[in-house]
Amino acid sequence: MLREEECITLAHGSGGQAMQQLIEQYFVAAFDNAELALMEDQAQLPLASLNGAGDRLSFATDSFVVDPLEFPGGDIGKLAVCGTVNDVAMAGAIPRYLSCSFIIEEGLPLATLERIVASMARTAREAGVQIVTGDTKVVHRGACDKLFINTSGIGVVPGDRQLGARHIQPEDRVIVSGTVGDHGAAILQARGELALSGELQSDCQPLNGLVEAMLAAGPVRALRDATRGGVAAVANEMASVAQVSIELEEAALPLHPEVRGVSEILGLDPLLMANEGKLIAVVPPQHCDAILAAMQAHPAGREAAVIGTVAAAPAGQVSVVGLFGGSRLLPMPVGEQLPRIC
Amino acid sequence: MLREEECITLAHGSGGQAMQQLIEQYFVAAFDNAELALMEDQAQLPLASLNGAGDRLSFATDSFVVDPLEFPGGDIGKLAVCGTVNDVAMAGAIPRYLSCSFIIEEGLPLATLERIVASMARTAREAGVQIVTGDTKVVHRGACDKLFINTSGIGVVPGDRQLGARHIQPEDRVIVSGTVGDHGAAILQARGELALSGELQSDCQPLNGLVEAMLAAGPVRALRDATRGGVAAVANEMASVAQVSIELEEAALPLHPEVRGVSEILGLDPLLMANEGKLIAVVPPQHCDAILAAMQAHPAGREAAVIGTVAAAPAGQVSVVGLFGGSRLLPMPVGEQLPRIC
Amino acid sequence: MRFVDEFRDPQAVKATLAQIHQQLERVDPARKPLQIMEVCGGHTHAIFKFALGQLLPDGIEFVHGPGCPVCVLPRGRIDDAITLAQQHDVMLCSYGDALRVPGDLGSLQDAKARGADIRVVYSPLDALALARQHPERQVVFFALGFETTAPATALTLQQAKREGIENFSVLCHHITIGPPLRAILDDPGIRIDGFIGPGHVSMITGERVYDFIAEQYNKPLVIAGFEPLDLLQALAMVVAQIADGDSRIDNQYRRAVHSDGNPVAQQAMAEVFQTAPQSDWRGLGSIPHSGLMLTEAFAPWDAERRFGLDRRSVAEPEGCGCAAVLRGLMKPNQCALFGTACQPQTPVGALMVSSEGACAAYYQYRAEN
Amino acid sequence: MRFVDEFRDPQAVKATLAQIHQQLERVDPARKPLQIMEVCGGHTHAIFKFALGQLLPDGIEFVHGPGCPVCVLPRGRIDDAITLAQQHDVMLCSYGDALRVPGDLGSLQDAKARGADIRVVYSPLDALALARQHPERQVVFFALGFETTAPATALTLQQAKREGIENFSVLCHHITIGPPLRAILDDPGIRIDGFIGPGHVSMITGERVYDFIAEQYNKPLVIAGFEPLDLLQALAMVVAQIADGDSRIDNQYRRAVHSDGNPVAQQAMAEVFQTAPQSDWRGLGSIPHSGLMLTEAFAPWDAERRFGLDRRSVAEPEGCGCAAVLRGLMKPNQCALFGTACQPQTPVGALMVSSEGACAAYYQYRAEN
Amino acid sequence: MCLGIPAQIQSIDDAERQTVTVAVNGVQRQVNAACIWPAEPEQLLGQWAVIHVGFALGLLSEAEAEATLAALKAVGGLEHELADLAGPEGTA
Amino acid sequence: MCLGIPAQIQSIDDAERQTVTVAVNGVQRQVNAACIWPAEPEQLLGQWAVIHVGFALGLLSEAEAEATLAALKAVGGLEHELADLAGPEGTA
Ligand code: SF4
Ligand code: SF4
Ligand SMILES: [Mg+2]
Ligand SMILES: [Mg+2]
Ligand SMILES: [Mg+2]
Ligand SMILES: [Mg+2]
Ligand SMILES: [Mg+2]
Ligand SMILES: [Mg+2]
Ligand SMILES: [Mg+2]
Ligand SMILES: [Mg+2]
Ligand SMILES: [Mg+2]
Ligand SMILES: [Mg+2]
Repeated sequence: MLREEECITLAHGSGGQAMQQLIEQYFVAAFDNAELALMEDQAQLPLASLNGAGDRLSFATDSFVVDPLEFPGGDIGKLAVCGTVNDVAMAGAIPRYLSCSFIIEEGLPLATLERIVASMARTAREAGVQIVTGDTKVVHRGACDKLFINTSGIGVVPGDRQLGARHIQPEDRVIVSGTVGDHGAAILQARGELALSGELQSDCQPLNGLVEAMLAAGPVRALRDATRGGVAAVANEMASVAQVSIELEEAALPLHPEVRGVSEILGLDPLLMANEGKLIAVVPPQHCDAILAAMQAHPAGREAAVIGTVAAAPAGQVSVVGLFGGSRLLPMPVGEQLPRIC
Repeated sequence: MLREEECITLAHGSGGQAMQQLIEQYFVAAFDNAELALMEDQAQLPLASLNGAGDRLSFATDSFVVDPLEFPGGDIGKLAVCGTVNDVAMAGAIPRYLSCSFIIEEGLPLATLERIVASMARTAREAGVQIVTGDTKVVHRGACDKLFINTSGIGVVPGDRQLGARHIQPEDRVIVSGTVGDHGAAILQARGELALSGELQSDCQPLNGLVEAMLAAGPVRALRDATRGGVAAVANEMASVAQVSIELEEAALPLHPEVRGVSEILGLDPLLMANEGKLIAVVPPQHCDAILAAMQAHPAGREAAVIGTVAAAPAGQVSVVGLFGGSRLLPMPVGEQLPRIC
Repeated sequence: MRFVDEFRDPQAVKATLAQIHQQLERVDPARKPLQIMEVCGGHTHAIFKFALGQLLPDGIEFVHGPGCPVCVLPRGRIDDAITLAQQHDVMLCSYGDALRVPGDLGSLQDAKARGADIRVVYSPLDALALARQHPERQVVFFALGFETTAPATALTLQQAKREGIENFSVLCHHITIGPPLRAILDDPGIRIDGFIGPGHVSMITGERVYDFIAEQYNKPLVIAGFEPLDLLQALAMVVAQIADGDSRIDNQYRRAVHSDGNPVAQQAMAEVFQTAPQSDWRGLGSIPHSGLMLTEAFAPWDAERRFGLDRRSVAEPEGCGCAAVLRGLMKPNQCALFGTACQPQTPVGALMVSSEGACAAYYQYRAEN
Repeated sequence: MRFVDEFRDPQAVKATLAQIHQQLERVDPARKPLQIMEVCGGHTHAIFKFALGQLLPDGIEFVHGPGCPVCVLPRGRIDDAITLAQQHDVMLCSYGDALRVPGDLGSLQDAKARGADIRVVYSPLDALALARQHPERQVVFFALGFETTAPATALTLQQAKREGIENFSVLCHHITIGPPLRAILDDPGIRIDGFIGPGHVSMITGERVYDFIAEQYNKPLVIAGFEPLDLLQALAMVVAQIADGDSRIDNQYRRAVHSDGNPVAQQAMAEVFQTAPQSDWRGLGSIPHSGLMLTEAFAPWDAERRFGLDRRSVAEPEGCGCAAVLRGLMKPNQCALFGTACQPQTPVGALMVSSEGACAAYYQYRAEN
Repeated sequence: MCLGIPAQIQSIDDAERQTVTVAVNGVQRQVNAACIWPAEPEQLLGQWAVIHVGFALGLLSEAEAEATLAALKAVGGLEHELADLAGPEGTA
Repeated sequence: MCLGIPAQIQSIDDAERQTVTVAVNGVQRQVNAACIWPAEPEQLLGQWAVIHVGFALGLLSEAEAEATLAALKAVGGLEHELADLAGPEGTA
């Protein structure tokens, strides 16, 4: 019995040599940009280039705690880049810079970390953002679940773009950019606890390219990526902020067959399941067709569909019209969805 | 036996109603600013006001995992605000905006969270920054150690300020802003595992005010807050980046008597112990007195002292001159310091 | 999905609704609106999910029955489970449905947040697997459900016994569907014209367990599947019987339900369970012979005996209208707590917990009410 | 700090250095440079920390002795501790010093990162407290150290026995200072002119354990405290003896060391420990009667017996120069691995682990060499 | 109550423990098939069963399903079809 | 080896377990004082002891410390002082 594969020890988080080497050999090498290479505790970013592109910053943060770390269609690193890029992009902003902060449980194999960092670097390139500053903490075994990643992001919003739920109007249309629930269902499968297996992949992807394509096709009132709480949470937040009613159509919802399978087996509602590469757009009715066409022409929006309409009242309420024309309320989700027997 | 005190459950992290209420009642209420109140997934910050103050952004991130969450002199929330404010300030930047991301273990008492959030709000006010966007994750019991906080920060650097370890020159002076090792020693005591007790307080405090006072008194080459790895890590990073030699003087080091007590009992070196409200400044020799005087006139720098000098060679090396004139190397720390018997 | 999508065809739905209208016209107007109890929470759920209530003629009203095991779970039983988890340091496993049900000591989810080791499983076999994986721990499966779910517990216990897994036991709260129906029919305040019978319970029990309804109480019952067309077709069949003055046990769900039920499952249940003298039901009180307990042969796997558990019996919370709603005496939104003190996020009664609970369904789907 | 700062007075340091010079002048030039072995790692540490080597005349050289328990810890013993933690699922407690020492199976810190339950304690009493707190776990204290540390283990074991704490045991690697000194003195390749004796060991043992050095090997030894003035004064005393042709056991550290040592500690050790026939030393091989094992009365608390541990005996890694450095035959920086393969971050030999190890000290304080 | 899902049996996994793998829309799970175990386990392959909490509780009859659907399609004034279906003498 | 720290005894905590609280520069810890336990525990108050791994292993003698310091201060050519100190007949 000899030493097993190399892994993270507390030394890698102690602020000393081991940490410096980890940062240099893994992070600086993979993320590869001049600011990060300076190894200061912060990055300096010229305002001039931001001024050229818009008049506001968009600033977002998210921590990622997904289990398992790697799953079909992605990993926590890809998720961490996409998640913040998407939150920034939902303002109509052009994402530019990310920070990246790791909390690592001692014992994490270095090979796992290396794969995840490579995946972050690849996704950042794909999304056109730079990871310019970071942080690493290592905690005792049992003090975190393998690896958590926080990313925060800065983008710049062109002056003519004013997006936000508060701009939503009656008669607007609600568009989803593709099948819903893929990430949530893929994670349930990947976790293995429920012993389900299949081919399902997480939809984890950056959406800033899609947003640019949409904004080129027409004006958009509001965008939200439908992450935790799924479409139900986003629609309720929008209805609540804008004080409008949103009516979704069950039959219009794009659904991957396996997501339906997982939902049926466990008694879950795909409208409440998480997505990591899908957005909900609310657009003026006269621009709906053009924007939908632009979405369907983009790789990240091929299965985009109009799934609902905005009405003035009852304010703050979301409902779903069923197959046979009756409608039910879709309230803000309560707690996490648990597998049901009844 | 009735229900114990209210605590965080997984529902608070599920993207649904419970989470919305948590955010509204705790975070939005305490951090109290218009951007956060919009409840979008990102904040929008006008570039105009940043342009007025400088020509670069400073962007920093840190995750905080301290145990215990509350300790003499601070708590994880105060630490999270100070840590990122200080990293931003070390660029000579004026810190403006923070993001704030919580990873919470299910079961954390809501009262604890409330105290910590209030402490963050108070510290942010003291430091003159706004917490404009955030994120909340709740993980299963055992998947994190009570509470982790990430903050990322944006500041603006006035055009005439160019700070960085690469600007350090031979003959420059090294200043520390006060007693070293207070935070590390206070945490060791607070943790209770080593059964030490005393009156020691963490030095946790925002340093941006001190930095402004220093920069008003004279030019500064480089600043670093001496957090993990302590003075030893910062001095080594600086010597390595600037390819100079740094010589510190043991006798000049400001040391709280209890920090010395803890260090002696456990066989630790205060030069390697963490600080959370102390900076190391490297300044040109001719401005040293003025800057030191300005520091000592500021509440955060009353015990500031010149502790070393920069020389051209041997490049990348830090040494400490002992009591009797002999000198020893102070290498980059290796791993975390452990209590010793020999 | 095979066996699902075919039973959602909108054309056929229209035709079947027309059929219901026709049958209803044959019914004596003095009897209307007809009160039809769908026994099973799965049916309640489907009625709301597909907004079937909005499609039905005024002359028919659904009364939501006691057939959701989570909704009839008494508060004391939740407390028993929490006590096991907290005081006896066991790994307590149960179905996701059970986690948010409030007892006097809070819910299992609250107990988990306070540190108890509580796991959600999809199957009792998953709990048994946890016992195999953690031989140093006591693993207790909190078993609940009607005859559909009881065979799974029985087969799992047989496997535990065969393999000699000693750190596994069951906190048994299985119940049977006949006794509460009889209790409801015996209640003089209640008027029910017919029943939609539970499809999956019947798959195990067969049809004969309902004979007393037709024979002693002269009410029709039609066993139904869970898709919209199943329900509507069964409803048409019930109304046709009422119009004809019949009271038979019919089976609309023939693709799954054999008239004799499932003999293997019945055999396993007979070996593992015996009828308990009394069982508590939320809203219905204590009903004799309405629940199952382990036989002597399985006593070593009985968590109550293993841990010397004293069953808690606790009163319903003040103002709680579950008892009246479960008997069909009150609509959920007539409960004083509905939508105020009692909401899905802070349920007072169990009917607000499960999405099959009448109150949760009313709350979630209140657009139509 | 009382009893510390007084012994760092720069004026007195200067005067004592002058004193050493004077004494040294009286020594026969053919014998210079004198080789003085500081036995104790604590002295090695102080010599480097205060850069005393830089202050001394050329005619004196320090040879760093075997008195750092971590430095002489054999690789196999680390493997034994790892085996206990990994294969017997115990909670293994030890001093922080032990965590980074490499064995064949890696270090305890590596094992911890891979999932073993390894805790750093400040005192063996803290390990006993963990055993009280976790009655369901086996808690093993990995005891190491010379006579200074052994009484702490002995008193802790007496307390465990008194309180009947059965889930506590000790993996004992206590060693004694006399035998390795004799082994070094017996080595024909070694020339040492005098010794600085270990202050804290002597506080327990008293002075008489060193008599054989003066009587059989005709070398002077002066027991010294750990502050710069203590060391320099003791050095002056050693050089004075050499100049005078004397060989006595002297005591510079009278404020702490009584000539008879500490009788309570000696009594506790006598009750709990007996001399082991053989013990392994890193760099010095196996030395008879150089270590301690538990007496029969404490056999139930002996982790080796409790877990049926087979001691591992493993060879030193290739190229490792620890043996030669420990005998004073080689300076650390003459080892082929020094500063390349062997660094504080990736120690090959134990002398690179503890900050008292000669190699770590050379590496850390290399400015002066 | 009693979420029961139609799933198709894809493989016989362990004849002793009577486990099979079933699939719902491409999602697979191993379930216990004791309640539907025939003399020749291979007969199960391709058949559909109702799955509940990890157990296959009953087989689904395609013939009965088709009969039910046929009756549904025939409705629209054809009252006798309903009566046919409702008779106590089923083919189940 | 054997990090031993001078600490002052501040209180007698448990006469049966022979524990006392000591302080080093204001930092306190409870230690076992079995090795220095006198007939009258109160005699320990205010005394200084060498602390090692949670045990007080020996008392520090102020008189001896002063003698040593006096000898150190006297050096500077006064060879006899050294010889005085080195004699086998100590006062310890
Ligand atoms: S609203 Fe709540 S308390 Fe009232 S009947 Fe429904 S579940 Fe029971
Ligand atoms: S350099 Fe390493 S291997 Fe060589 S003697 Fe020193 S500790 Fe041993
Ligand atoms: Mg965000
Ligand atoms: Mg997000
Ligand atoms: Mg978002
Ligand atoms: Mg950092
Ligand atoms: Mg873990
Ligand atoms: Mg930072
Ligand atoms: Mg920082
Ligand atoms: Mg910093
Ligand atoms: Mg977020
Ligand atoms: Mg924890």
